[in-house]
Amino acid sequence: MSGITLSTRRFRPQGLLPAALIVGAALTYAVVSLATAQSAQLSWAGIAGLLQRMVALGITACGQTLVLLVGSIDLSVANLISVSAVIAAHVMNGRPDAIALGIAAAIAIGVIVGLANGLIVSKLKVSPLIATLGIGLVLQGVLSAAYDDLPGSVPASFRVLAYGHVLGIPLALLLLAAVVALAGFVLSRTVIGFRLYGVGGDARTARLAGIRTDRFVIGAHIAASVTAAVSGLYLASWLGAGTPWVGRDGGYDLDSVAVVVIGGTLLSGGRGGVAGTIAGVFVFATIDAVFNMLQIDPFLGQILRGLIVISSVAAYTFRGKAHVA
Amino acid sequence: MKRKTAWRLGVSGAALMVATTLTATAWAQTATSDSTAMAKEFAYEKALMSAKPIGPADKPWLQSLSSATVDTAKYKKAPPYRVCFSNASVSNPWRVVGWKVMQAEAELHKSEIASLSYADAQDKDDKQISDIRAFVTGGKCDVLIVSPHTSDALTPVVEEACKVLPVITFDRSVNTTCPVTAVRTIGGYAYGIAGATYVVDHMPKGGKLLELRTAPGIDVFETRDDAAAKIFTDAGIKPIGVEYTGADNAKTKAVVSDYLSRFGKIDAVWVDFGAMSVAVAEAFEDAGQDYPIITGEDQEDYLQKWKQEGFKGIAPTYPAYQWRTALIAALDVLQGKPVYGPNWILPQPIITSANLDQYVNAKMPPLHYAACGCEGMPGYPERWGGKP
Amino acid sequence: MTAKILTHAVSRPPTPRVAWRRINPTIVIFLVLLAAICWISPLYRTAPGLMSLLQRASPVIILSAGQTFVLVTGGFDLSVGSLITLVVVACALITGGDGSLTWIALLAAYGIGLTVGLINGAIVAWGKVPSIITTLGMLLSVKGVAMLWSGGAPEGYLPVNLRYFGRYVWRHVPLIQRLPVAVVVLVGSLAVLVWLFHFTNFGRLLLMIGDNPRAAELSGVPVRRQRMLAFVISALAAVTAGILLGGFSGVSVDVGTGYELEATSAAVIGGVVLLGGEGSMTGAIFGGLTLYALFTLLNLIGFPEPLRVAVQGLILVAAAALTARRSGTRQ
Amino acid sequence: MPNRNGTAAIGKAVDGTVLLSMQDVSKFFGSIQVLDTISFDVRAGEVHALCGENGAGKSTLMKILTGAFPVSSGRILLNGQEMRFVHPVEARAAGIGIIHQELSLLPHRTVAENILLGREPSRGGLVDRRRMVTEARDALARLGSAIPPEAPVASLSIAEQQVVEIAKAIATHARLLVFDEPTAPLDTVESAKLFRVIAELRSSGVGIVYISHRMREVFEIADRITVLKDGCGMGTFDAADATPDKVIRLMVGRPVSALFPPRSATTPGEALLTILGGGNAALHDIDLTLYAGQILGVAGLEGSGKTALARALVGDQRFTTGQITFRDGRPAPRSPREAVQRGIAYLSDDRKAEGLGLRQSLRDNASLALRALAAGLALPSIANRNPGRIDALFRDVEMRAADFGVAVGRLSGGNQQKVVFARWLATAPHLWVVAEPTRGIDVGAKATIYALLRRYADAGGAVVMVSSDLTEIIGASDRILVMSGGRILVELPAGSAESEIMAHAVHGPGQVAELVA
Repeated sequence: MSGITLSTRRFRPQGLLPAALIVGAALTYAVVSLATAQSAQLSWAGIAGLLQRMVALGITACGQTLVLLVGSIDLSVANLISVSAVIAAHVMNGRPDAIALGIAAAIAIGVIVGLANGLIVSKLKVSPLIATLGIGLVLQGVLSAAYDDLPGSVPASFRVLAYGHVLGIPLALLLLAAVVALAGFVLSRTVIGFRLYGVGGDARTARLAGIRTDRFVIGAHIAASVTAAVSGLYLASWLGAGTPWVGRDGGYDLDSVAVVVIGGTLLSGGRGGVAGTIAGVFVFATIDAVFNMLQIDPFLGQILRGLIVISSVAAYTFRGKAHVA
Repeated sequence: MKRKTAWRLGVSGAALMVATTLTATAWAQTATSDSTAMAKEFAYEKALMSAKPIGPADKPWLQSLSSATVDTAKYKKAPPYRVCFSNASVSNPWRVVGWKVMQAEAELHKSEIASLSYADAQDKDDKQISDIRAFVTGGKCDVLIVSPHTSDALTPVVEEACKVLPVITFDRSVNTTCPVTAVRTIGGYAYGIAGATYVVDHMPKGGKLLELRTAPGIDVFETRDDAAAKIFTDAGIKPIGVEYTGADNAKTKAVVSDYLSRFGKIDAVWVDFGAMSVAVAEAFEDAGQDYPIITGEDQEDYLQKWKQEGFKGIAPTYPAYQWRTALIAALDVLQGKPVYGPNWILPQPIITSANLDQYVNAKMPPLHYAACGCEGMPGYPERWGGKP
Repeated sequence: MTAKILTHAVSRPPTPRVAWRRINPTIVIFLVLLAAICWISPLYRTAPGLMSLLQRASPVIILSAGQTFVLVTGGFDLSVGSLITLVVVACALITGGDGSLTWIALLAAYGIGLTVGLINGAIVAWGKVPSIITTLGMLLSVKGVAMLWSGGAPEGYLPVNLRYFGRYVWRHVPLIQRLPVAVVVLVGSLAVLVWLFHFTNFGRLLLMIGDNPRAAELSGVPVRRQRMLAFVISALAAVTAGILLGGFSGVSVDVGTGYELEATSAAVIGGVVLLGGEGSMTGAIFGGLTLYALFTLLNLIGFPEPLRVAVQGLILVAAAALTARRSGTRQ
Repeated sequence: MPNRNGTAAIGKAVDGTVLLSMQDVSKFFGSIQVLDTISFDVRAGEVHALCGENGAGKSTLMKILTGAFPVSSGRILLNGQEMRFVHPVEARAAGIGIIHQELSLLPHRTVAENILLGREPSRGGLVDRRRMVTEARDALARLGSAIPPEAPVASLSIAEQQVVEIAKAIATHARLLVFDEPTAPLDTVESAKLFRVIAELRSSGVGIVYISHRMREVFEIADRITVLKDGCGMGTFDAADATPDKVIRLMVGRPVSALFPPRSATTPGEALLTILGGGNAALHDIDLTLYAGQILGVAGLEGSGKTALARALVGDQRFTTGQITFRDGRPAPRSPREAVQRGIAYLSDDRKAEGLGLRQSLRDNASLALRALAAGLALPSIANRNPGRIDALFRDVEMRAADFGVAVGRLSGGNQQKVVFARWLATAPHLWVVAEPTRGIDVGAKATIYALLRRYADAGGAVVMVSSDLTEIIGASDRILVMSGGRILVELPAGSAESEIMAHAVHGPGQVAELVA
């Protein structure tokens, strides 16, 4: 009986969505650069420039993917990025010998914030939206209070991270690739990844299967905060110093959620992955580049950006039958 | 049992956060700011305030307070020019006015300018870096104008760009001398000095001063406040409060109202950003009190209110005409003309009750900046939203 | 031997303890904060002082009450902050400071609100895009429209009679001496919202939609239409808040920024459960009051400004944790 | 102390030896006693049925057994060793598996990922996918199923998902399996399949606890039966020595025949609805006439189209072809809302997902349809805040809750279903489509609901009752339709035999003989 029914059933081609997004965005980019006679943007330097637009958001979004998959959300990443960048720059303070210490300090803050987020969400049962929003406000407040006293800049040798090349490939892209690969590997190959999907898909089921769901929620939050910290380190490297507004002005909180959802990960968790997320980040980077090439009025660009976010998600939700709130 | 554990965990989590916070803050206190550098810049800007600018008196955007020039013969090219402009953002009215000034300036040079390509970084440092890189790799620019969002952040990419084409910065600058010139005005200290000196001179002895600030940690506001704080301290004035309002009118009014309720009377309000001055005035109106001294900026709503109500005011400016200067400098460079540099220091007019009428213009919209140098430009006043 | 449980009996009979539990703790928190404010500042011990507090809190309260309509259906409305900006900018542009055009500007403002609400609602209800994404997109787009329309800086003041609603105070009112018009608008708006939420079928059904939309649909509830109307109400509340805010503080391009999260925070502090199914107007209103009282208190005691944001964050988390503990559900 | 090596300990058990023994187990919640010195044992290789009304203590007993609740007093011996589980994981590690009434599967994950969730075969933290698929396939094969392990669970039918759920339990190599109402979502053929699986497990030495309300099933597969009532043990019998009537009498104190009210002698009323050649994606060539005053039973297997017919009648999954004419000349409703407005009520087969707002009060849930009717785009109507009418309906449905303002989620299944009935009674529909009206509820509530339906029909209403419970179809219907493959196969008169119904449902007498035997 099962055999017959299954043969007629379609398996949903989840894997095609990221590819379609990337191809679509890449084509748009190519067509626009040719149409506006800016074929230089199709050179390796142009493409590397396009890809570098992805790095900060991409790294953050990888962590956001994990949190969304586990059924949570992290809105504190933007402020955490600022904190990480400022702390790293302050600790390094131009000294190459303090680079390791600076990195360690930023990552440590990431772990602490992630732990706090995770504990509040899993143990105090606070809605993750509120929990991370609240923690984000705490970070923002503490940072602006302390920033005056946190001067510093990163040493030139640390800026290699953002400006260096290996075999013609920007180091930053390798960093992004590494984070993506790590997250993708964990999700698709390891026991941790499999169980993460379980926790996000249905926490009760996961608990009945003997999975300590709280640990996964906390773990995912720590992962998200650490990626945000890494993103902050990258920005400190790229910008030479940290500023308390770098994360918020960058809009990394809501943008990271948007790209993950555009990439096909369910807001409610349990389905999705980093491939889609990276596709979503690529779409965002392409929007910026294409709007520049087309000389779109910045305000009109803002309107279009909003509509693109909505319509790219609507493209695969509107056929659904279930209720969405 | 379980719930207890949960709470204990939560509480210890919160405690951990607080502890981290306190440690971070305490640790931060130990850092010292470099006060000698500040004193030097303060003195420098103070001196510039009384210096006489070179150049046509009726065209302040062509004036300079430093006579040094840069030879630009090596950049000389035949017109028309392709000008590229990487802008930090147009997220506040001053930048909007300025961007329109630059576009109008471009119209004045129609024959020389083939294109003015624009990239808006939306206040994101990393986007601005990418934007500049895209301009450089795109190879469609003869000159690059940059209005950096953050000085440190943009330095490396501007250095990259310098290797390929002439670069002009304005508003904020970058920490490198590679741009052909950096268009700037005297600076934040001068702004702070002007307003604070006026307050010191006109406030009754022992009067109550409230300082309103926009947000901590932003260079331009920090320098304005540093200068003002120094003037106030030297005059023995201790403000009754220093409050951050985020330049939000509603919050400004609320803060001022609360201070009025606590102190009964306030004699002067110093602001580090003129956008909130009118809200300050309104708070006094709503409380039924007389206006105190209210410092401001060259934003029309403040100038109009000042003229209308006749309170004691002063408006140091951060002139928006520097947006024209940047483009003029860019064209000069491509024509091989020497330009003021490496710093083109523009004068920074101060509006007082004596010259207020020169600037105030009821036909201009409230968020217009009077020191735009745009009165004779094509499309004035409609381009800036004014009534003909 | 002790009592056996009855198969059919509901576990808990009503006791005084239950009645006590039903009192919204936000009211208590608000009263404590208010007492602290009064203790510190003599001004707030007088009726005019309290009225001015209420005047300033009006926009947030109206906003959080309006947003609660969306929150209880399980949605979010992040577009309200941008909508406020658009409303203020639109009023300035339409009137250009000319008071005779005020009524047109008001009509246009509510028309804009209606449109934004309908778009939000239609995309969520029929496009099935999660509202957090929809309204995030609208946050960008609506702000973009405001900026594009005004060219980045609105070309005009708000006329005096438009600012009347947010700014004017009637003096010499018996009993309370001073009565801000904004407070009258607040009371009027809340009367409408409370009536809609608690006393109409529409309002009662919103909670059911938030709890189980499918059950509501099969029982004949026009779920999509109701969901859309919730967004419309939130948007219209935002327009009202925008008129008050613009009236209170005048034209600027970032008026309203950040209010979306403030309104959501206020509702959460008032015990409205995110993802729907639970919440009340009392909670939303006192949540807004509590949030504003907190700001005022911190202002009064001269708490370092940057850290106030941090305190707001802690309060938010604490309030949500408290609600979660009380209701036993996730908040 | 829990014994983490329980599996090994149980492994020594041979057929007939006592695997599990619960001795004088009592459980208090606060001062309320819900279990009173119950003794219960399970032998290796037997099916031990646990019967009792909802609230009798079955679930509590099983929760204690599987470690979800601690005992208040008494002992649990597993293979002679005393166990005290504090977490379901420990019970599972000790070889006790449970198949819950509500499926606990991840729809977006594959069958294999679900079966081995939490026990993924791995080396150094890396999942060994090949071994995972093999193990899943083995577990499924033990159940005689060929469901591909790589298929996403969302693509499976409910019955297939049930199989996956069981595979999940047996893949732990459990020696003791608890089935909690496993046939609730299954039709008769699938149930028969499940019984074969259970029989297989029994013969391999697994001890099985089988919880069900359905006497037919219990007597079909159980070796021993224990009856609980109000937290007390009413006795344990060999199935051979007991009769369904005896068991039901112990459970509720009345015989099975009393469940169904007598049919009225009156002739059917006028035709309410005529369908000619109705069809959609799931239905074909439906010809059907409904009469006022009648209960029409619709029987069929899972996927036979019986639920699709119910949904089409209420406009949830519309008819796309055919001529559908109501008494007033109007066509079929195009949405549930239109159906409700036209006096057509629908009681879904999935109470939790489609019936109730569990956090809302009894009154709010019961007024749902009334309010929906009043909720138009016009000026918002004043909510019905006079609880008198709703409370009167609660009395009609014999609701025995102390406080009608309490959240519905805190009620038993039977009481929850009564709330849904009250909701529809309030709208006074003339056609009532009920799907699985008594699924998962206790015998007392069942009787109430059958009586309600009969009273409603006698008052001139028409009922379409879609059900997988043949006892119910036979006992409550005036006419019986049998569906298969989206088509109506045959109409049978009231009181037809189960065997006859099944014969049609499965398309051929050969299979019927096997199934009904």
